[in-house]
Amino acid sequence: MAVLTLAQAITDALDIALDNDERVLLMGEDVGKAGGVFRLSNGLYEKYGPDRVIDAPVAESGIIGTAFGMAVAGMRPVTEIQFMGFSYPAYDQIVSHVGRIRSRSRHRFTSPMVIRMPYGGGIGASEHHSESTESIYAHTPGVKVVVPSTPYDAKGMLLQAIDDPDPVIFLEPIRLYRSVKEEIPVGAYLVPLGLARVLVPGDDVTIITYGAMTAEARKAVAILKQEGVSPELIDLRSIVPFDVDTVVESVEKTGRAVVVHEAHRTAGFGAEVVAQIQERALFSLSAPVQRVTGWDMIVPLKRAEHHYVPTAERIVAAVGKTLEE
Amino acid sequence: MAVLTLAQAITDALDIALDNDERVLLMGEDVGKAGGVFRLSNGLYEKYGPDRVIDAPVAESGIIGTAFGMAVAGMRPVTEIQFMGFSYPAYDQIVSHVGRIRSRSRHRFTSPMVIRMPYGGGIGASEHHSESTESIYAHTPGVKVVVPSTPYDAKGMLLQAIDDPDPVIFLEPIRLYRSVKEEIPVGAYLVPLGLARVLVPGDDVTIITYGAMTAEARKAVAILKQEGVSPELIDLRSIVPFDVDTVVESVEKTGRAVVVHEAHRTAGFGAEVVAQIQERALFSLSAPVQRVTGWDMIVPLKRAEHHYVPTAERIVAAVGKTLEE
Amino acid sequence: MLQILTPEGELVGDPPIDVPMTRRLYRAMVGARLYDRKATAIQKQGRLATYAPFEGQEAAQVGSAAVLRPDDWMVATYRDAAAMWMQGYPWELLLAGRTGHERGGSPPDYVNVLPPSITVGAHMLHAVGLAWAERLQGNDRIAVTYFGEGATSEGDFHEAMNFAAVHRTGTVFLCQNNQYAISTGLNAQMATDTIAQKAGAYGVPGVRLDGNDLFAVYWAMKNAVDRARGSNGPTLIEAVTYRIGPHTTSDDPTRYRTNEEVDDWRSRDPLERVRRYLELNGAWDEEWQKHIEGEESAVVERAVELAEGLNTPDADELFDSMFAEPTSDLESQRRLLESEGG
Amino acid sequence: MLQILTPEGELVGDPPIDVPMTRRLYRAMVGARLYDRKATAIQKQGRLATYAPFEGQEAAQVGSAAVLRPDDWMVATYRDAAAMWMQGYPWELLLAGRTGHERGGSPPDYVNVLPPSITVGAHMLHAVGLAWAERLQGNDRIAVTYFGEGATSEGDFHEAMNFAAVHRTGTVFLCQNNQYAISTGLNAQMATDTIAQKAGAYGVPGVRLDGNDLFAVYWAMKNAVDRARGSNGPTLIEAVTYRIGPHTTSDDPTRYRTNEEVDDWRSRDPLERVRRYLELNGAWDEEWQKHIEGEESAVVERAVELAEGLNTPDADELFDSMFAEPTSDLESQRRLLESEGG
Ligand SMILES: Cc1ncc(C[n+]2csc(CCOP(=O)(O)OP(=O)(O)O)c2C)c(N)n1
Ligand SMILES: Cc1ncc(C[n+]2csc(CCOP(=O)(O)OP(=O)(O)O)c2C)c(N)n1
Ligand SMILES: [Mg+2]
Ligand SMILES: [Mg+2]
Repeated sequence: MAVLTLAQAITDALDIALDNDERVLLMGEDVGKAGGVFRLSNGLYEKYGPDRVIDAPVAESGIIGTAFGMAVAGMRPVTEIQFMGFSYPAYDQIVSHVGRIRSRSRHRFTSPMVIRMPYGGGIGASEHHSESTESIYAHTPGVKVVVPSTPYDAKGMLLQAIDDPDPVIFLEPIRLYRSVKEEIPVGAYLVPLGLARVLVPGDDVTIITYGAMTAEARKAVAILKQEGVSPELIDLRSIVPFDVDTVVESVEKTGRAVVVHEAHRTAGFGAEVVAQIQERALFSLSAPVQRVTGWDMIVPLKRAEHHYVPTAERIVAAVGKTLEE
Repeated sequence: MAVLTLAQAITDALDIALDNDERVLLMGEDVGKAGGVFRLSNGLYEKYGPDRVIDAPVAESGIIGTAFGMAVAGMRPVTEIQFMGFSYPAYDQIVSHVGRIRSRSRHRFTSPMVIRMPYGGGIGASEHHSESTESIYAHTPGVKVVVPSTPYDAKGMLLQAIDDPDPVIFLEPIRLYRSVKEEIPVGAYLVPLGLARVLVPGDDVTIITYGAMTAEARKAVAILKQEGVSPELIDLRSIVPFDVDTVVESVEKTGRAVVVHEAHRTAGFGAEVVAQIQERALFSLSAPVQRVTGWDMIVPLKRAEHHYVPTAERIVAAVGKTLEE
Repeated sequence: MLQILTPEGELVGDPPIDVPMTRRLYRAMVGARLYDRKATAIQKQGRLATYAPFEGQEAAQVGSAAVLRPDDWMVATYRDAAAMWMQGYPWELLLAGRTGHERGGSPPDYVNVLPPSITVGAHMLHAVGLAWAERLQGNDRIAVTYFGEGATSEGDFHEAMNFAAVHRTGTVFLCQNNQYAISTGLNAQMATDTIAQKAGAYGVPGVRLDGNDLFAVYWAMKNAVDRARGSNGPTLIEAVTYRIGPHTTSDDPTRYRTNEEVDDWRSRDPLERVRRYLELNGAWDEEWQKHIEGEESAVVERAVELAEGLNTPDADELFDSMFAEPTSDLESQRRLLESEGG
Repeated sequence: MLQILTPEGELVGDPPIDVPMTRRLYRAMVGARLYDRKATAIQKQGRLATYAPFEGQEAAQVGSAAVLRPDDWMVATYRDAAAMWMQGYPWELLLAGRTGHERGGSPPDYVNVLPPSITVGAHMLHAVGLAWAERLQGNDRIAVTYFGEGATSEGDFHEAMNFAAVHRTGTVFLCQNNQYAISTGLNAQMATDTIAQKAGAYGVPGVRLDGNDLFAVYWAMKNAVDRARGSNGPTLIEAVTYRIGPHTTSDDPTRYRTNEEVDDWRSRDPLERVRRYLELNGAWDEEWQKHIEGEESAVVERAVELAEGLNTPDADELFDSMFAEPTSDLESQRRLLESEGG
């Protein structure tokens, strides 16, 4: 066991994957010599060489399109998009090719590849550096979309994503890279994709979130407990596939739910969660499910970002609304 | 008054806009000499010349990015993306620039432009030609997203979109281009964006849809009426902004709702509609809101498309479920 | 512009292949044309969705594909059926796709040809990745990508050329400059005189040649493939040709080009010049022509039968095709479809 | 590679501007460097978010922007503060953006400079549209876009060059080849020796010059701007230069380049060579240097004050900034935020 941050856990997973499987390679802008803008591939270029840790030209479509070809020909590329906000030039490759080839070729060709993207706000970054648009990827057939929130999950899920026979978009909460630490096993282990996890068990209300917002939700849980409320906190970990069973089971118990994400509100993944809760558990609901989200606006820059990114206070207020009824 | 198809109504609107406002121009692949792959700009190249009806190179990012610059400098470009499935190479321009410039420059620069996209399936088209991914645009701050379903609305909404001080994504249901006809006024008139319309009033269940699916929904309404059910049918016409008031008013009356779209299910706009219904009218609901949607799969080609695109039968079945409770 | 065989069937350079091989490729071009015309005909009868004919481009496709090794990769477009067929993609699967059947996207296991790309541009990057991966795995398989001159306007062309150049991938970029992208002519597409010169922006060799000349195509492709297989990096080939038919069966080319122009190009027909050459060399007669047309026609007819005979996919095939194992999301959607009687 | 003024301050060609004008531009470069160092310094104190310094690139930016008419359009990047300032974008707004304030994106009405582009590549297309629209409106305003050599790898560079070439828009593409895209050097970015040669892929003139030479930059830019204003189409300029500092204040350049390399480029400093030239011409002395440094410093100090003094935007400013009129969606979200006590 070793105590690692979420960032270190990812580095560890990359290292293990490169070591264990010759088909694995990393490609992205500045992932090589510089070790990635977040230093997540630190040391790997030196260890595995420029054929396996590839500093790509500044061309996201090029990175994903080329990696796609590599995956079809038998490699297991792990690509890094520097920030989620720079994934859009590659969007066409993801929608039109990465997510499609298995279906359009009826399993004859496949593209097992991982697309890593640091995502999310709350750190006062520059424009385009705080995006959380996972729902556009959730709406893209043929790709899985996962978001770890702990070092343990980050490592195990990344190794699982690399092993997955299908493409996986692997979102990394920037805000948690170095703010969470835990003891995790040395060496390879897998965490299955597609299963939510109950982080905090409780009885009165279900708080459903994922990624960086687990941190705010945990704070909200602490406040609520002090107020005598017993919330159950669920970390989805994966939005595609979406583990609706775990969510519904909880809501059937609590009768109340709040979904939290920092993504824009309209057509954000929270809407999907709400829609499925009401499809499966309408008559268990004692109050409307609340969504605590970012707004339909450009993520504000540092000085005004606090108006946008959900806070523990806003979560507590939303829980309050569900308890009013 | 003149009897026009939806396609002709769009041509008429383009002609009027070009005629009335020198700032208006059309740009897209094959919109000039060929008059567009659907012939919607037929005759306009001859009438307004190559400076105002522009055959662009095959480069969607180029079209949107250039038009964006034109809009900032005072023009009113109306761009055509040949099919929605080819809009993705331009996605970055739309998310990162078109929808952002007003906010990031605090109103100093704006990009009033229209992005027309034929969309949707049901006509047995080639791969990528049947896409209905409006929810990714609905999730994009700073752009409006509208979808007419009648010739009258198509003309009035397109003229309104061209007049709008902000960018508008104008989705055109391919399936309805020539299958619907109605008498509409000659000359300019405007239909405001952002207002839903009750197509059929009723009492028992609310069917909410937009675009091409209004046709299937109308068929479902006819079947249901024969069965003695009185459905209310709402055409959203605009998904951003979303006229939740009209929807909620109806659901409060009927207590039951079915949302229909041909887009993929997960994180489709239907989820947003359901989420907002339950936020505003949970206690009016006698049954879970049902979604009748396309699936999380590549839109199948001609021979299997019927398994994907919602049909009147599936809508009727979903209404049946809401009535069971 | 490189030419070896004139429209009159006369040599103005050394033929890169011998007469028996020329006969084989001539026969392939005849077969391809028969396929193309048959597909156009049955589309008119409503038996195919839109079809994109390649008539006039047979030399560019057959002559280039003939250079490949059977296990080389090919990533081509909706208009490249002849090239794909040369590389082992059966006519029936190419047709199946056009009838609206996904099984058309699934060539036999030993055929390293991706299903035809419908999106313009994006697929060129795939050929870069394919060739790169082969080299990383110690194989000398190369990858060729086919595309039109219109596709060079897409950003992905640029990114593909650049990635290939920087990493010296064994990729051949074969552009069929057939003068039009749907209705859009060269002047509205680009401001250069040639496509080949675009290679200079990447430090890649560019070659421009008469794309209706089987020998010129073969010769240039051979050099490019050898370069690629020898790990010497990519080449851009511009095969100057013409699409005799409409863009697709939904297109009306009279809106943007004249009959004279079409006739002029017809006189440069890629099949006819090889026929004349063979005839001049005593390697063609009418009887043989009838014989090969008969045999190739039969192959095409059989392909039509096979394509049309495919079972319509059921819903399960669709749900099962998305991932190695359907996700829980898809499983619940499958159940929902059943419950809706769909 | 075009050069007019050597690093030693000696002329090897005709200076395109006279001594008084050279003094003005020298002073601007001094001001820009003071700004750049100040911004770097206050970023270290946590008063700015990350900052992308441009030290070493002053001649490329100041020399090119100096050619523009005040109403010309400029579309530049996070590293082009000096160019933007030359075109009228106040230091305080450039800084405001870096403090994390959107009002930094809103230059005065008469300044036709878009807020700095953070995305790499996309903005070049905007400069094509801007120039094109001006011509359509009968104006002779042109548009210049600034970008790095890394940005040429993006597909949008290609699409922008092509659109500009086909429609002969009055766009000047000014590439500062500063050798690195973050940590990525030229060899990993492209396989060509120059950026300028990429122009040939579009039928556009390309010029390569010593970007640390104010005169060479001015001269080439003047030709390009004249061409653009005369409706003769776009030009690609490659200004070969070097980023002396880190990519941004979060970068550690020792990971990918040597100190020797940096020192070598320092010896080709763009300011020093103009200073020597002026001195050789009796147009520089220490006193004047102190004087201009004093005045320019004061301007920068005042800009810092103004930027830091801006009120933090309230939530209403955010909701009100998205559309001309907030949509019903945004209005209900505004109410929701209030109800959540946010
Ligand atoms: C990304 C994308 N944009 C637009 C289209 C629509 N489209 C299909 S073919 C075509 C023209 C392509 O021309 P070219 O590359 O010259 O190939 P050709 O059809 O002449 O063989 C266009 C614009 C598409 N399929 N994909
Ligand atoms: C589309 C996009 N991809 C990636 C990034 C991250 N990024 C910021 S600057 C940069 C390097 C750009 O290099 P260059 O164009 O040479 O400009 P320079 O920074 O050297 O001035 C990268 C990759 C970005 N901002 N936008
Ligand atoms: Mg073509
Ligand atoms: Mg650079």
